[in-house]
Amino acid sequence: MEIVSQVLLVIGGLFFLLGGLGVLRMPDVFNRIQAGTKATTLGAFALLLGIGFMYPTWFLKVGIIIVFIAISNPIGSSVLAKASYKAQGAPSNVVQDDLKEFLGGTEDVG
Amino acid sequence: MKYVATFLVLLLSYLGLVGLVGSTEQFLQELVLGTVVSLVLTFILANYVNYTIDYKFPVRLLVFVFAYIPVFVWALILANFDVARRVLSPKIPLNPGFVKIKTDLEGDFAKLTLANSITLTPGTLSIDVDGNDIYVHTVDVKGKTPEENKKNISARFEKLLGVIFK
Amino acid sequence: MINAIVFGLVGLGMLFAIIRLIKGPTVADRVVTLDTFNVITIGLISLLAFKFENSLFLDVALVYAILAFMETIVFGRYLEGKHGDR
Amino acid sequence: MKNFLALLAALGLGVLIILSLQNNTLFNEYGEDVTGRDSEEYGDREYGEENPASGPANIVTSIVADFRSFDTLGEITVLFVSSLGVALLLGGTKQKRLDLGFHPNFMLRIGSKALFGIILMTGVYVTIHGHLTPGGGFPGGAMIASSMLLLYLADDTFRAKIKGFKILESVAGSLYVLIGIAGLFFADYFLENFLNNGVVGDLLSAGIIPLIYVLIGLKVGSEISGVIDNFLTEEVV
Repeated sequence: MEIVSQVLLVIGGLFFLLGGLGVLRMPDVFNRIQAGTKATTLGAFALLLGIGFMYPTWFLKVGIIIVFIAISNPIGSSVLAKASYKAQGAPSNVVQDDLKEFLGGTEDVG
Repeated sequence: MKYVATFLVLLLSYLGLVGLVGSTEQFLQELVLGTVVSLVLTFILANYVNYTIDYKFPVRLLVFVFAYIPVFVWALILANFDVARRVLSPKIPLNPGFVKIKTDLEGDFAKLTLANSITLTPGTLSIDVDGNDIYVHTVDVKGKTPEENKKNISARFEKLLGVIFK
Repeated sequence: MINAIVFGLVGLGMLFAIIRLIKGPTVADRVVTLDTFNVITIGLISLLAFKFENSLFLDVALVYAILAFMETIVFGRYLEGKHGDR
Repeated sequence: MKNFLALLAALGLGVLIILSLQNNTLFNEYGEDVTGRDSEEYGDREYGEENPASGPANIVTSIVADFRSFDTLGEITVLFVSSLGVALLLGGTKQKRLDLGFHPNFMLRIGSKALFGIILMTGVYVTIHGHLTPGGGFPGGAMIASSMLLLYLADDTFRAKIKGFKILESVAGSLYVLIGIAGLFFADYFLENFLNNGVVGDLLSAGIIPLIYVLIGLKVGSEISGVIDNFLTEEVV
């Protein structure tokens, strides 16, 4: 049990590191949202599960936090993505833009 | 029926927050208090939040836990290795775009679950849902039309979610 | 030992996020990074629960998660509104 | 150069703080342990023990809601006055939701309903367990208000029944004062504890403190919700 929990903790830490690195290295906002959301969600799952395996009586509370993060993280990133699209439009290197017809084009506001 | 659903959601979140620490007597006190609080809040809130539930709910929950979650977690792990591959390669390989996906799912919570799953799977990020269209930012554009994209991105989730949320 | 490794990894992740937070050319970049940073902080608080063997830190982590989510939503809506009726 | 000096000053201050927390003779000639100087009498409470003189398992709560309960009454009065000021400036008689001109996206609209239960119950839990865990009425009330804020932000047409909040707020405030007066009758002083202290760590322990914290939570939650409502509505001209 202890081994499982420690392995999960290290995995969680690694994915948090990956999330930070992804936010730092990706070239535009949407890719940063993608890297940050995916990596930190899995990192939080692994880390919290590791804690839950170490102390089984905490499992319910850990479960509530996991459920909350699983629902809230994608919603938050979708709100941010829509807001960034409205604020600065599509980045210059997109190959296809179906969102333009839905949200309307963006004139340059600077 | 909506009162039962709201009550269950509130009571379960209260019990989850309390957790399993403490003696049996303490747990019983918490259970009584949680029931009272949830009952009061249920009558105030049931009209604001439309949770629904029906007699087939336990079956759906089982399908959700044992069929959907493994698929989802596997996709999440793959997504993270995808992110890792992109982040760690010296020149980041990108072919980004905003695409539209058609979905056949009815019901708001089904579409929400699908959109959340799309965000957490490899290379995609759902931005908005409009009727039966989901707008998605993808790192690697493969197909042109909504149907092709559906096959690439969301088909495996839709099959399962169609069973869970009728 | 295991604590040191995990704390180090999480701390490095926070450090990278902070660099982007300072560098980020636009407001949107900073808000996005803050969202990531918040989830890393939730992990850090949960790690404190692990280290001090005290489940009360998990309450703190949950409350922090909720407030961070609200902050993301408020900032997102603000960014949307800043650029008018599009 | 200026930046470098500022960085140096900040680092120096940090080193001084860290040094001052160690057991050394640099600042403290007897080399005493300065980190452990809380009041032993109230700091060392064991779970499952008979409660000492007064107060709950959480020492901060016992100070805020018992020893200095009168100050807390003043604090919630300050909050009440500020919400009254906001209502006076921005509130009107016939109000509708402010038209922001942009709409929340689908995921937020539906997801807020799924998350609302968890957020609200966390607020209630933090409020009720104020005497056992860190937290209490003020953070719990803020969580309840933030669940309301989520509904306001996620739905363009949503408005809470603000009249109910006003009633709740005044009832909670009056009950606080009534509990204080009951303390005058059953014990010796205003707001003195007149209930059984119980066992440390139980849900029903610490005398009147849970009651007071629940009232504070209700009052803070409804007041901040009222402020949010005032900011997100406008008068019909």
